[in-house]
Amino acid sequence: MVGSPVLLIAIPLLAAFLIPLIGMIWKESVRLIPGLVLAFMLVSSASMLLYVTNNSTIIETIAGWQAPWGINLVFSPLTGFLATLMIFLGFIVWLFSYRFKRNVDFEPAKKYFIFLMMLVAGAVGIVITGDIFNQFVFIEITSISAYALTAFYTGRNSAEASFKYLLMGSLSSSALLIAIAIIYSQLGTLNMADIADKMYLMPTGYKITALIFFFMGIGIEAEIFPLNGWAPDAYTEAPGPIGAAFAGIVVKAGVYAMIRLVFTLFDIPNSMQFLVVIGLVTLIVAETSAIKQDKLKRMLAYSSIGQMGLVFVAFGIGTAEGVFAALFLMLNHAIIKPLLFLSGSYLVFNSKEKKISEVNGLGKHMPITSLLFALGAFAIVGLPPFSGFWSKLSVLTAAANEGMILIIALVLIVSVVEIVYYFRVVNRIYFFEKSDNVVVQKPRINAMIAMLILGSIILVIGFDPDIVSIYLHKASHDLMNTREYIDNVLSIGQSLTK
Amino acid sequence: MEMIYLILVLFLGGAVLTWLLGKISPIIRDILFISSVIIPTVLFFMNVEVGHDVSFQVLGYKLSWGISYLAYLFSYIVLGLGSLASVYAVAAMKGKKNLGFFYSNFILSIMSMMGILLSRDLISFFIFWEIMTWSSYLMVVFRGKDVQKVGIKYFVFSAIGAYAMLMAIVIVNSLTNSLLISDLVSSFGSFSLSMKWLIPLLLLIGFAVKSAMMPLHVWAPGAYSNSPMAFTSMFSGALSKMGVYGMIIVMVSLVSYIPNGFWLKETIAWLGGITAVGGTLWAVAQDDAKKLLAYSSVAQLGYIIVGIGIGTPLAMLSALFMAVMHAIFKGNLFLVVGAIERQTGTSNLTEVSGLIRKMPWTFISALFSIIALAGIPPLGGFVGKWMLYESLIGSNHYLLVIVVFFSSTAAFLYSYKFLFGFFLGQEEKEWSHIKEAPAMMVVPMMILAVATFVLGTFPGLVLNPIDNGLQELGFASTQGRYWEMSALFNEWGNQVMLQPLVYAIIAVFLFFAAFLTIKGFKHTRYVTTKDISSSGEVPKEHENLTFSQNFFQPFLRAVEPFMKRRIDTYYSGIGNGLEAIFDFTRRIYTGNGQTYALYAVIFIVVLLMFKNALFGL
Amino acid sequence: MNNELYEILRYGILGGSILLILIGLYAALTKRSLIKIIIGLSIVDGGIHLLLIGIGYVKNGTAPIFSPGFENSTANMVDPVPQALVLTAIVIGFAVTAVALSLVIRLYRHHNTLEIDEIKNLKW
Amino acid sequence: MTYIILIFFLLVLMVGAAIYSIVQKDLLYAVIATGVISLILSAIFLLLQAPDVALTEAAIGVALTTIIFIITIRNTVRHEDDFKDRNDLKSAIK
Amino acid sequence: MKKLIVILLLAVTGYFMVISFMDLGKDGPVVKNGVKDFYLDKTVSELKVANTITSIVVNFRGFDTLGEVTVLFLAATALGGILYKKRHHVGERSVLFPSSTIVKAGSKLLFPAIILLGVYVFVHGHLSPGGGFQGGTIIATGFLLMLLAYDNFSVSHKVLSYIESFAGIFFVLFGLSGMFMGKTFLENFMPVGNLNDLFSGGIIPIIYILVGFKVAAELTGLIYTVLNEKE
Repeated sequence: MVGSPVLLIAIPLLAAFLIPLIGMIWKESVRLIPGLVLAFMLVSSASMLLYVTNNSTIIETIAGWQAPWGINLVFSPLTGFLATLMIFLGFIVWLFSYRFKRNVDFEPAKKYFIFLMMLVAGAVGIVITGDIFNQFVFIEITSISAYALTAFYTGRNSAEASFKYLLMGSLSSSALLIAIAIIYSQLGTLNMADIADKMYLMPTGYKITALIFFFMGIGIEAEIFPLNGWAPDAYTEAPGPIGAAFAGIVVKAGVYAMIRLVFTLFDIPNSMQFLVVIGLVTLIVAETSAIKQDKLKRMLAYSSIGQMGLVFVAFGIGTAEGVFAALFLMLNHAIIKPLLFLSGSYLVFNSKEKKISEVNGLGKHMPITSLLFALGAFAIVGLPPFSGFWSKLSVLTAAANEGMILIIALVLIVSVVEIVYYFRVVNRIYFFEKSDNVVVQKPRINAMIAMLILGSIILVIGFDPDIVSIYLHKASHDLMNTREYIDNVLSIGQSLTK
Repeated sequence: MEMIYLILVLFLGGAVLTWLLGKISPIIRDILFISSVIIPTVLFFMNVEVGHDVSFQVLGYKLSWGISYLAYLFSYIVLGLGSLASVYAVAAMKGKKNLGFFYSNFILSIMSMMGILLSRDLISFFIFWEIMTWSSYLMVVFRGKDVQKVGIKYFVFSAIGAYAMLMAIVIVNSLTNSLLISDLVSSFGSFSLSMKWLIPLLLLIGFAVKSAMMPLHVWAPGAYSNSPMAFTSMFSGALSKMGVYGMIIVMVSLVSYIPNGFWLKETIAWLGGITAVGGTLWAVAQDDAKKLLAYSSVAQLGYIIVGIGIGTPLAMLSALFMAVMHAIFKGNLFLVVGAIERQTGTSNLTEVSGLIRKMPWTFISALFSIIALAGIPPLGGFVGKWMLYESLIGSNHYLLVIVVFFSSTAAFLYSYKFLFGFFLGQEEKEWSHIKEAPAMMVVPMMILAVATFVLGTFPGLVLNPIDNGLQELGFASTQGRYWEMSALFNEWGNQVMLQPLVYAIIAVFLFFAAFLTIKGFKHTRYVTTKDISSSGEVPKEHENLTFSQNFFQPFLRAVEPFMKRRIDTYYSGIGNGLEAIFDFTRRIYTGNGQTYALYAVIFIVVLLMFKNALFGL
Repeated sequence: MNNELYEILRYGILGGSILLILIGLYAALTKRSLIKIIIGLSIVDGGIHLLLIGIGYVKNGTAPIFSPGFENSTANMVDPVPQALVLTAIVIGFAVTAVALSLVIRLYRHHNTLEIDEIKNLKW
Repeated sequence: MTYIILIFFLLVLMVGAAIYSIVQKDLLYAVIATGVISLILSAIFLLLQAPDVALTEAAIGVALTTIIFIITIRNTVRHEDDFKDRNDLKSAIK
Repeated sequence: MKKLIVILLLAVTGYFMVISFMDLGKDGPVVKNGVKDFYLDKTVSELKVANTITSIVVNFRGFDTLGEVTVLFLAATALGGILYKKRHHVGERSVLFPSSTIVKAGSKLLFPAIILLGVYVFVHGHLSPGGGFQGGTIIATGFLLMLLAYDNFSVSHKVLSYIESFAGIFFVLFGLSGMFMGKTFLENFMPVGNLNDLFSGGIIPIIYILVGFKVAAELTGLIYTVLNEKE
């Protein structure tokens, strides 16, 4: 064994409890320790990912009880891939936000970094846990961190955004609890593999009711259409790096939870069509809402929601190819959207309203940041030779192979809308005159490094997509083979007899 | 390393280095720029041979690069015009800001066009197509003028076209499980009827946008006139030919195999005809030389599309010949306008006049290009047009002949206006300090001017490669060369030259030129526009009395009813309407947290009802 | 307790929990005061906790605690798992409520009102 | 039998308290009614053989949640319909 | 209007919920021997813990509990962050309402008893109803009572934070030490003793006591933060 998945959760928790203590003695530690923890997690998770890609899935039991009885952590190619991605982004966001704003007091800074770390840990927990109630607990950890981070600035609107998020989050946790109650009352178990194993025993009515409540509960985290009203507000009002973390980490965890339900837990074929429909509606509504935005981060938020819609469409195709495409899309979105948020947050750094019109002409004054923003915009609308193109191509190929021509057409039409609003911003950055009252903020060196890392990944994947495709193929294989997942988890203990 | 890789890498590396190292000093930048265009060009013509393909895999898609005869023909246009325009650009753009960015984009667009020509599969074709689109987009917005309108319009239309192509590509992939163009062509016959229509149509939309076919041409005038002229010559000359290139492949290799596909061909031909007429009329109405040339490009591309649409070997021959010629003379004309704009600061025909004595070399190259454009022998434009008429009549498209003939006659109007407006007429005082453009600009223009003459005189130089390309596409040659079928070569010329005709015309031409020059020197009295005193009204200082003012007013009044309905306004109507709708949809997000919660409850109720409907309780 | 009585009891508990959930939702969806909305959400939470406990209940059940001498009498014990889940859920619910109320205090500080219809600076 | 009647009585009481708490305009009373709901819930949990949960619900639901609500009300407004005026809880309780 | 729509929607929801939930758990789960029987069995036979809920909360589903105390910790931290103001009036706490002498005296009398009850509850968590959460909340209510009764009663934030952090750290460390002893995270590595002894159940009572401390400290701190919020 190369590492232990439980450390991915335990170490950040330990650090979270430790930081207030050490912070009393050495103030800088509150900023440094989360970074060290995230770096440790990154190394550990990456090495485990390499291991599971070539060998078998790592399954870790907790408290010594085997699969259906105790909680277990599953580090498979799929979960490992997503966990590594999230931790990587967490690290990038940490690197970026290290001393992001200089005049922040000690207490808020401490809290910011604790919450950031717990956000990552919670999201990783959502992904690698093998137990639905445990997943619920991790969703709550992530959500509370997210509420707190959204309300981080003491401005007028951040509390409002956070409150909306919390309102929806409470509904989400209620729905999840109801769903868990139904599942438990019928199957007497909470382990995902065990549930999947016995799902055929459950009466159809209960099964679908439970799925519907799950959809609502997790849909709020995954930002599907009627449930995503909180998202633009939270993205807009949270500090810039946190918008990146939401787009790259929190949503991805929600999407994972959703697909785990649809692909593994429940054996309802119609849920695939549901994913396609809901994904398309999300995509269309969000992208069309984005076009008239006058705030930069809000526009990015809508775009992010739209991309999640596309991810759901890709998952809804239901073939291994579709899953591959969806995961590729998630990967690319998790790299590109944070880059946009991070560079965007420097573009509107000193502005109060964060309006798009305030980025006019900044291309000359902050060349690298602007260039990275433009790179992100080019990549996210799917222009070759950047990474976004390959994922869009795989989605379309997968859809075409299933004969979903109408869906391809819709997705492409929406892409044109996307092009319009992204290019309007890029044009503003480069070809407009800067207004005099905009104060330019040079990025700090660590922020620059963080953005450059993301930018170079876009280029590398763009020129050679095959360096990630092996992980994606393994992961999609992992998601498609429900039986293998069940056997992997349950084989270490004996399955409960029926 | 494979030569093809090396060429593309050299282009790409050149683009990056020009940008990065260009910040050090302008000289390094200029040298890097020119050498990274010229060196791969030389390497290409020395080393790349037709029929040698390389292939590799990306993400499970098999990609293949190599060059065909047809593509080789187009690579003459791209690399030839590219090299000349790059030399021109160094002189023309001197002293402008952000030149590193401009140059690297220039190289990128040349690279992408070469990539398109080198692609033997649809994915890499699309990739290079998109790179071409965004690099040319960056050129359109380079001067920062009207970027939100013109630039976005260009990109949106390009994206619509590109996405139509992409859709066709993924459908092809799902049907044939391969992306090689050769596989598409070979298995096209086995597709279902709907797919046989859908795939060529989608591909044609993509190509039609780039080749500015009506009704997808609306981006072209703005985009052509907004980018720096050194690039516009590439844009109009070479970049739009990529659409033509794709269109030829689709029309010949795919559309021919559609049952009842001739309807599509007819439609395309007629759309081409309408494009030609519309472009010409609009060009006549323009006062800005850039806009005039832009509309003229649209019109000329219309002729080419007519030829492609007719689809007989002779028509194809004429279309390809016109494509080459158009690249040369239109590329040159844009360079001329660039030179004039650089020297005088304006490109408006009503403001500048009488430059013939100030910029004689520019005038001569403009004259050659205009003559070629108007289709007067012995310059190149004539051969293409002749063959077009011949093929139209040969395939019984008499109505289309009339349309094309009308438009090419009307083309005289704007040709004349262009030449007259800039070079002839009175010399204004304010232009008295104007000097000839620097040699680095004049030489490329003169080379192109000579090229129009050479190709007009020796059309075989181009017709032979064209013939190779056509044979490769499947027009199996039975009796030697196709172009020998043309009366032009049967009756009056041998196989390479149009000797007697040509010599006669050259003699007449030279004689008249000499005569006019000598006569002109003797009797000319130089006056300015303000130097008139008819009916006792002395014109005011700022009154614009240039001849080019309201040049063809009677004619325009006659055709006004046709020109009133601009397609552009429909498109902007659609755009504005959509934005209004989108503005409405975002009101779903009311901002009230409670409403969002209500949505969640509605969501669950709807799903529960669905569940009841689908599965029972 | 015989079977009919047990049925009635179960229906009562489930019905009560559903009523509680609906009442809470009604408050959360219609009341304009932020505090009322949060009250509604905590009532919903209570209903769900009752639902979970109700699911775990068995006829004539005893608490899942072994007293000395009765170590082997697991037959009639109520299901301990939902109880453990509810234990967790209560604490989490409290945590969320506390965060929500602190947000209410902050909103009041900025907006000087608790009306949810007026707190929509962020929209569209 | 008494057991069931007791539970039903508590359930009815609980639903009544819930309705009261959402109808009542005075937020203080509404909050206290919420506390009452928790108290009754805790009793029902006890009757349903869940002593641990009952204990937790009693401590958290009745005491802590209620007090946090009351503090919030004191910091904001007391009446549901008057959104603007800051009331004075001290004088109300006296 | 809005109310009508909501009532209609809720009526539909209620209808569906009634028809879907009414038979929930009617005949028990479709799967007869779920995890519950295993838990009931192993609690006595292997863990030697009398209270099954304790064994589930601390051992079988101990990871949930770790997450749960984290949620509380985060909520307490978040509260401080959300209500954070630059200038703090330390030691100046607003009075909820002035309390009479009877209340003050009664509180003083009750306080030790409540604390004692709380400690009892979480120390005997593995034997009788109750445990860390319950005991912790009871202790917090005791502090709450004192805070309400006495204007000048104050709790040191530092001490609370020490307790909180150390309890959390030891919780995780206990879990990890299971791993270092060649077992799994949070697995029992101590002798289990006899059923119904105070010292039984291996690490379960220890962890539950830690949870008790942590919950008590967090809840007290949380209340204290909110109480300190000046109008």
